[in-house]
Amino acid sequence: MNLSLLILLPLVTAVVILFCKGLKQVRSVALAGSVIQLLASCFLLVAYWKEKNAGNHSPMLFESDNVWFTALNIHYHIGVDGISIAMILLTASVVVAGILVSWTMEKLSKEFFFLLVLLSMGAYGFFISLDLFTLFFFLEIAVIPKFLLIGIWGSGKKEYSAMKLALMLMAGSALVFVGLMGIYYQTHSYDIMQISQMHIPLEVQKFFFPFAFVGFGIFAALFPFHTWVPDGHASAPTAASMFLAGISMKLGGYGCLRVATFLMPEAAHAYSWIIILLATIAIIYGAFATMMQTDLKYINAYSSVSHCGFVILGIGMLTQTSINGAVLQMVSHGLMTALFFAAIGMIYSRTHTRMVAQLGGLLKVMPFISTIFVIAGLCSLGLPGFSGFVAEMTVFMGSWQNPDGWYRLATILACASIVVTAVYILRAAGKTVMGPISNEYAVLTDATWNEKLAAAILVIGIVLIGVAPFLINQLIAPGTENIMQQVGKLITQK
Amino acid sequence: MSNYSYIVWIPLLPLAIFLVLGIFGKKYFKNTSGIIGTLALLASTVISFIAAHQYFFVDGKVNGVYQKIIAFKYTWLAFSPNVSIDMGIIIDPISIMMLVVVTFVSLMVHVFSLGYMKGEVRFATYYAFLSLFTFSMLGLVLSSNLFQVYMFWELVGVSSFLLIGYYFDKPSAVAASKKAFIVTRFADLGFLIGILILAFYSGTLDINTLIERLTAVQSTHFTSIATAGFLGVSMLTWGLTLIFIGGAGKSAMFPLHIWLPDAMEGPTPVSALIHAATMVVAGVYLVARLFPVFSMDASVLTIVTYVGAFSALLAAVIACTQTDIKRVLAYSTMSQIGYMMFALGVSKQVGENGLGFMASMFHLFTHAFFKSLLFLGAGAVIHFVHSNEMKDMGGLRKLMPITHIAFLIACLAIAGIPPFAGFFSKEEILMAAFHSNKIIYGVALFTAALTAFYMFRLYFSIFWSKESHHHNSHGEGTVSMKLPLIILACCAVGVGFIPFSHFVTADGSALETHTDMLFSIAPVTLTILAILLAAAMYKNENDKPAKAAAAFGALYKAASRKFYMDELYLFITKKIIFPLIGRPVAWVDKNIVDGLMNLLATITAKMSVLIKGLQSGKVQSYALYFFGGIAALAVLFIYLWK
Amino acid sequence: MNGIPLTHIIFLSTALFFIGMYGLFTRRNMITMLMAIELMLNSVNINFVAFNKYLYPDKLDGIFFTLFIITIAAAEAAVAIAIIINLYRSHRSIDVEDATEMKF
Amino acid sequence: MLTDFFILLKQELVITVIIFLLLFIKLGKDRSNETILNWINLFLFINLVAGFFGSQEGILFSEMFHTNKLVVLEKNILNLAMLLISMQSYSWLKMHKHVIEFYLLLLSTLLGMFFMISSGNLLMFYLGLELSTIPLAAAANFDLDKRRSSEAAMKMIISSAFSSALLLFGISIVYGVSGTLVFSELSLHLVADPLHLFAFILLISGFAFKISAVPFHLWTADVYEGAPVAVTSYLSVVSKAAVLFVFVSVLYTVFKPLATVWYNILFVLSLATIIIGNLFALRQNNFKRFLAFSSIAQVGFILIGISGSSQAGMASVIYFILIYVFSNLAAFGVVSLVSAITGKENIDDYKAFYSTNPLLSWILTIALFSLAGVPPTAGFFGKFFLLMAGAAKGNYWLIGIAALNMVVSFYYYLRVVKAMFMDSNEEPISKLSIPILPKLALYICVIGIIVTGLLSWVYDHIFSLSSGI
Repeated sequence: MNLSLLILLPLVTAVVILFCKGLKQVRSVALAGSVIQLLASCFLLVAYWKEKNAGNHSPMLFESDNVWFTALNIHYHIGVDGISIAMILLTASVVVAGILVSWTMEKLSKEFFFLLVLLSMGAYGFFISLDLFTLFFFLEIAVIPKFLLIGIWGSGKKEYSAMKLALMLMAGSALVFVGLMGIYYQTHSYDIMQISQMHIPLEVQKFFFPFAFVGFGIFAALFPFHTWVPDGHASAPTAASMFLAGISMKLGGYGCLRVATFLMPEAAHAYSWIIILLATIAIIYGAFATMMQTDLKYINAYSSVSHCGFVILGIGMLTQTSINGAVLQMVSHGLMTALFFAAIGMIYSRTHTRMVAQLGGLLKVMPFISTIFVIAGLCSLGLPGFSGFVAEMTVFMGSWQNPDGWYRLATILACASIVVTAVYILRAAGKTVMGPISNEYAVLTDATWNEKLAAAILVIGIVLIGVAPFLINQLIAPGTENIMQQVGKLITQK
Repeated sequence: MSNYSYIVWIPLLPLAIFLVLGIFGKKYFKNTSGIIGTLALLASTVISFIAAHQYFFVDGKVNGVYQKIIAFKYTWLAFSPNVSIDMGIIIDPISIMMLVVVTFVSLMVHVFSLGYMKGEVRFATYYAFLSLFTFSMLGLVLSSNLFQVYMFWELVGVSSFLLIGYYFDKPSAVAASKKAFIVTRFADLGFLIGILILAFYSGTLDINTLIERLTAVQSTHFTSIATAGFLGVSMLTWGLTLIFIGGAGKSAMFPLHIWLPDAMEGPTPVSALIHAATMVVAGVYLVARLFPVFSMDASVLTIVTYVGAFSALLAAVIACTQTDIKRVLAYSTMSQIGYMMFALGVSKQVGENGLGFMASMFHLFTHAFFKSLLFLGAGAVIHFVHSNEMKDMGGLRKLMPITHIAFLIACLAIAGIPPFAGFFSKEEILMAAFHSNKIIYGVALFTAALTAFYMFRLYFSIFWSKESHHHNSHGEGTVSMKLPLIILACCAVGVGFIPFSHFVTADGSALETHTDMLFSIAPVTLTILAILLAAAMYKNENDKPAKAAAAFGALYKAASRKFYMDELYLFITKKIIFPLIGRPVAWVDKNIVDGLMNLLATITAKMSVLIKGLQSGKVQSYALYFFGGIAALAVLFIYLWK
Repeated sequence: MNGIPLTHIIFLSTALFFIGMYGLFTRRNMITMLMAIELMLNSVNINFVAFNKYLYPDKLDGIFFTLFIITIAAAEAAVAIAIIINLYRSHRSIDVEDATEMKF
Repeated sequence: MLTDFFILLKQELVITVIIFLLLFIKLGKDRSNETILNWINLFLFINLVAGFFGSQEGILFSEMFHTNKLVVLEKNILNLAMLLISMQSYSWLKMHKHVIEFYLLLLSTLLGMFFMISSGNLLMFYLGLELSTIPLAAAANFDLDKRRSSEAAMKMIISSAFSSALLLFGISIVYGVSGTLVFSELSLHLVADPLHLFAFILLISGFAFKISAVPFHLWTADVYEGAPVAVTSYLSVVSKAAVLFVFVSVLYTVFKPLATVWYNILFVLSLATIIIGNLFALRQNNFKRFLAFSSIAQVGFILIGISGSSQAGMASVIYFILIYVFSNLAAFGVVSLVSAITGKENIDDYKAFYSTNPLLSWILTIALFSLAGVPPTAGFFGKFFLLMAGAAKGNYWLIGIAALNMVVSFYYYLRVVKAMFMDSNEEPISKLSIPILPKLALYICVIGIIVTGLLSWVYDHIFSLSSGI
C-alpha cells in the first residue's frame, strides 16, 4: 500500500476541519478522519503480514523513494518495518481516543482539533520517514502544536509549561540537527538505509552520537532533561497530555533507536554505560519523585519519566531482547499512559480537582472511570495480563542477558522500581477511587459513551498485548534483528 | 501417556466466569451471579477430581514412580531462542493435589458466600473476583514455567488485593489491601531477581529442564552457577534464597508476615479461601515445586527451616494474646505454614529422607480443610453476632449447634488430636523434625502445645464462657452456609486416613510411613494438657486470663502488640523512605534539575539586560562602536590571526 | 616634477581622515558633525588623486572617483541638512545629545 | 549594441520610466490618493512581470555594468518585495499627502540597488550604494511631524555617511595598492598582506553596516523604530537583501583570494550577530524594534550560510532571502495595518489579538513561525539549508551554537504568539477592516511562506543559477 496515505489522510482531515462550522461538524470530521486512519493502519498491518508470509525479507516494506531537493540529495523516502508499524498503530489508536475524550471541547473547537490532527500528522510522518531530513521535518512539525494546545487550552501555569516544553524540545531538535549534519557530511546522504550500509569512523560517531542521542533523548524524557515532562503534562488539556505521553515521547525513543543507535552503533556501544546510568537514575529517581506527588497528573507524568527510563535502558543494553523490550515498552507505555490521562481527565472534568487528597471513593459514583483508572494503574505497575508486564519483563530479561556485572546491578535496581511503582500507584488508586466518598462528589455521573469508547480502545490494546504478546513480538522482532545486525556487525569488526 | 489436555478447562472456566460477571454482572446477573459462579466452579471441581483419579489410580504411575507430565504447552513470549515464557500445564502429584484442594475449598467458599454475602450491592463483583482468584491460583499450581508461576503469582496477589479491599469504602480495608499488595510485591522482587539468576545460569525458564540442568552436579550449568559467586556466596544460594524470599512473602513468613493479620479486613469467606487454604501456601508450593534444586543447597534449606520454625513459634505466641477471632486464626495459619516450611527444610530429595517433603504436603492438604472450616465457622459466628471481638461472644453453642460442632472438630484437628486429620500430618512433620534436628523438634512440640491452647481459648470464649445475651434473631444462617461447614467437618475428620505418602512424595515413588504410638505420646499428651489449661482458663468467665496476662507482663504486652513489627515497618516507611529518599528526590527535581533549566533562562535574560547599554541611543557612540569594530577586526586579523 | 613624496600626502590624508573622525565623535552640533564627515570624504579624495597621480598616472580612475565623491557628498549634505532642519523643528535644537529618545 | 543596452538594462529602465511617469502625474492635476495608489501598484506589478521576460547575460560600459540570470532573479525578488510593501502600505498612504514623493524616494533607491547589484566596478558599486542610501534617509523622515521619525532619519544619515566615508577610505586604499577598480581585475591583485587586509576590512565593514551585522548594527533598531512602518519594512527587507546579494557575489568572486580571511571574519561576525541580536530581541516591546533585532539575528544565520562558501552556500542565501521577504513582509504587513489604523505598535497591545482578528493573528503567527524556522513553513527549509551550507566547513560548534540560538529566538517569537493567543486583555485591538490590496499582499506572503519551502524546484532553480568558490 502507499504509505503517503498515512500523511495525506490527516492533512486532508485538517484542511476539511478548517472549513467546518461549529463543534459538531468539526469533531465528527476529526473523528471520521482519525478512524479512517486507524483502519488504514490496521490495513497496513495486514498488508505487512501478507508481505512477510509471502517471504519478503527486505528490512523495509512499502518503500517509495522520490527525490525532493535534488541539489542537496534530499529524498522523500518512506517505508516501514515492524517497529514503525507498531508505533503507527499506537499513534492511530491514541489519536482516536484523544479525539473522543475531547468530544465536548467548546472553546475554539476548530483550532483545537486542527492542531490535534496536525500533531498526529507529524507523528505519522516521523514514523514512516527513512530520510533524515523528512524525519527531522516531521519531528519539528509535531512540536509547535503542543505549544499552542497547552498554552491555549491548558490549565494551571500553562504559559510557563508550554514555553518550557517548546523550548526544551526545540533544544532537543537543535542537538539532533547537529547530529544530522555530522552524519550527512560524513556520508553525503540523508538516506537511513544507505547510511546504514556505509561505515562511519568511530571518532566521528563518538563525536556526533551524543548530539543525536541526547537530542532525541530530551523528547523521551532522558534524565536530566525530563523536566518539561511534569509541567507539560500537568498543564496540558486531556487530549494533549495523551498525545504528549502517548505519541510524542515515543518520537524520542524511536529516534534514539532508529537514528542514533542504528546509524552509529559503535558509539552506542562505547557510550552504553552512560546511557544505562542515566536510564537507571531516571527509573529509580522518577519512581521516588512520583511517590511524593499529590497531583494525579504529576503522578502520571513522573511515572512516565520512570517508565520511559525503561525504554532508554533497553536501548542502552544493546541486546536484541532488551531492544525488543524497549519497543514493547514504548507501545505499552503509550497506550497505558494515554489511558491514565484519559481517566484523570474524566475525573477532573467532573470533580474539578486533581489533588489526590481531595478525592476519594469515586468507585461508588463512577465505577467505569474508576475501573479504567485502576486498570491503567495496574498496567503501569506491571500486572500480568496487561502490556506493562510484558514490556518490563522483556526489558529486564534482555538487560540481564548483557553479561557485564555493573549492567546486571543496573538491571536489579531497575527491577526494584516495580515496588516503588506499586507503592505510588496503590496510594493514588487507594485514595482516589477507594475509601469513603465526600458528599459533594456523591452526585457525579459516570462516563459518557464517547469516553467509554475511548477507554475501550486503549484497554483493548493494553490487554491484547498483555495476553498475546507473541503477536506484537513477531511484529517487531524483524526490525530489532535488523538493528542488532548493525550493532553486532560493527562490534564484531573491532 | 494419556491425554490430560482437558485439564485446561479447570482454570479456564473460572476465567470465563470472571469475564462474564466482571463485564456484564452488574447489569444482567445481579442476583444469579452467585449461582453461576458456583456451578461453573462445581464443574471444574468435578473435572479436577476426574483428573486426580486418572492420574493417581489409572495411568500416572510408570513402574512405581509418578511421572511429571506436561499436559499442554505453547510459547507465549519468546525472549530469545532458548529462553521463553511458555504457557504450560505440568501434572505431577503435588500439582494434582493442589488442584483438588483449591477447587474443592473454593467451591465450599462459593457455596458459603451464597448465604454470607447475600444482599451485598456488589454481589456480582464479589463472585467475579472470587473466580479471578480461583483462576489465578489454579494457573499457579499448574504452571510448568518459572515465569508463568511468577505471572500467576502476581495475579493471585492482585486478586487478593481486590478481595481484601472489597469493602472499599472502609479505610482500614483499603489500607490492609494496600499493605498486603505492597509487602508481597516487595517479596516478589526477590522472586523476580531469583528467576533472572536461575534462568540465566540454567539457560531456560522451563521448570523441568531447569531442574534437570541444575541438579546434574557435573553439568556445565550447575558448575557455573555453583562456582559463580557474589559477596562470597554462590549464585545458586543467591537465586534460591531470593526465590524463597518471594515464597516467604506470599506465605507470610517472618519478617514478611505483617500483611496477613490485616488482610482479615476482607470478607470472611475470602479469608477462608485465600488467607487460610490456598494462596498463603503458595510459598510452600513454590519451594516444593523447586525442591530438587533447593535440596542441592543445604544452606538455603537451613534458612528455610529456621525461618519456618521461628515463624511457627512467633505466630503461636502472638495468637495466644489476640482478641479478634479472625486475627487469632490468621496467626494460627501463619504458624501452621511455618510447620510446612520447616518440614520442607528438614527434608531431603530421595527415599526415606523425603519424609519431610511428604509431611509438609500432607499438612498443607489437611490444613486446607480444617483451617477453611475454622474460618467459615468464624464467618458464621461473625455473621451471627456482627462482631469480630471475643468479648462480644460467648455461650453460642446452644444458639448455633452445627457451627459449634464443626468448629470443635476443626479445633481438635488443628490441635492434632487423633484421629482427626491434623494429627496424622503433624505427626509426620514432628517425626521428620525429630530425625533431622532436635532443636526444631523441640520448637515444633512447644508450638503444637501452644496451638492447642490458643485454639481452645478461642473455642471456649466463643461457645462457652459467659452466657449469651444474643436473643436468637435470625437463626444460624442459611443452608448454603451450613452445608459447607458440615462437608468440611467430615473432611477434617476423614482426610487424615488417606495414605498420602503413597501418592505425594519428593521423588514420586511411594513412601511407607508407620505411625508409632510411642512417638505420638509426647505431642498428644502435651496437646491435651494445653487443652485442659485452656478449658480451665476460659470455659467459664473468670479472672484467670487477666492474672496470666499480668504474670507474663512484658511478654504478654509485646505479644499482644505483635512484637511491634507493624510499628517497625511504619517507622521504616514513614520515617526513613519518605522523608529521607522520596522528599529529597522530589526536592532535587524541583529545585536542582529543573532549577538548572530555569537558571539557563534567567542567565540569558540577565545577559540581555546587562548589555543593553550598548544601544545607548547616541549616534556618536554608535559611530564609535562602529570604528571599534573595525579596529578589533583589524587587530584580530592583521596581527593576531596568522 | 615634484619633490613631495607620496608618503607625505598619504600622511596628510590619513591625518585628515582621523581628525574628521575625531570631530564626528566629539562634536555635539550636528552641522559640525556633518562638516567632520565632509573632512573625512575629502581625505579620501586626496587619497584618490594622489594615488592616481603618483602610481597610475596613465589612467584617470582616481580622478573620476573623486568627482563622483564630491557630487555625492553634496547630495548627502543636502539631504542631511534638510533632515537636521526638520529635526530642529520638532526638537528645537540641533544638539545630537537631545535626539536620543530611542534607545536600549 | 543598442539592443543590448535596452535588453540588459531592461529592469533599470522600467524603474526609470515609472519614476518619470510619477513625476508627470505629480505635475498633472492632482488626483485622489486611491487612484494614484492603484495606478502605482499597477505600474509596480507591470515592473515585476516585465522582469521575467527576455533576460540574458551581458556586460555594458566596459564592465561597469554586468548582468546574468541570477542577477535578474535577484532584481525580481526586490521588485516583488517592493510591490508587496507598496500594497501593504496602502492604508497608511491613503491618508498621506505626499504619496508620490514616497514612491519617488523608494523607487530611486531601488534603482540604486539594481545598479549596485549589477555593478562590475567599485565606482559603480559606490554610486549604487549611495543612491540606495541617501533617499532612504529622507524616506525615514517621511512622517515629518513625528519626533522619532526625524531622529531616526538623523541617525541614519549620519551613521551611513560615516560608514560610506570608511568604505571610501577602504576603496581608496584598494585603488592605491591595486591600481584598478574593476572587480575582474581586482581579484588578480589581491593578496593577504596587512594593507590589503585593512582595506578589505574597511570594505567589509561598509557591507556589514548596510546588512546591520554586529557591531555595525547599532543604528538599525533606532531607525526601524522611528521610521514609518513602510520604510522600516523596506529597510529591513529590500535594502538588506540587495546588499546581501552584492555581498555574496563580491565575496565569492572578487575576494576569492582572501577566502580564508573572510571566512574567519564571517565566523566572528555571525556569532556576534546571532547572539547579540537574540539577546536584544528578548527584551523588546515595540514591535518594530523587536523585528529589527530579530532581523539582525536572521542576518547572523545568513552570514553562516555565506561562510559555507560553496554553491549551496550562495543558493541557500538567496533562497533564504526570498523566504525572508515573504515572512518578514507578512509580519510587517500586519504590523503596518495595525499601526496605520490604531497607531498601536507595542507587543503588549497585541494581547488577545486573536479574539478580535483571528485571520491577522494566524497570518502573523505563520510569519513568526517562518522567521523562527518551524516546519512546514518555508523558514524551516531556509534556516536548515543555511546552517547545512555553513556546516560544510566542518565547524560544528558554530552550527551547534547557532542551532541553540534558534531556541532563544523561539522564545521571543513564541512570546508574541502567546500574547496574541493566550494572554487576556481588557481593551484588545478592535476588529480591523482590511482593504483589498493589503489583504491581497498578505495572502501572497502566506502562500509564499507555505509554498516556497515545500516546492523543491524553487531551491533547485536558484541552485542551478548560483555558483560557489
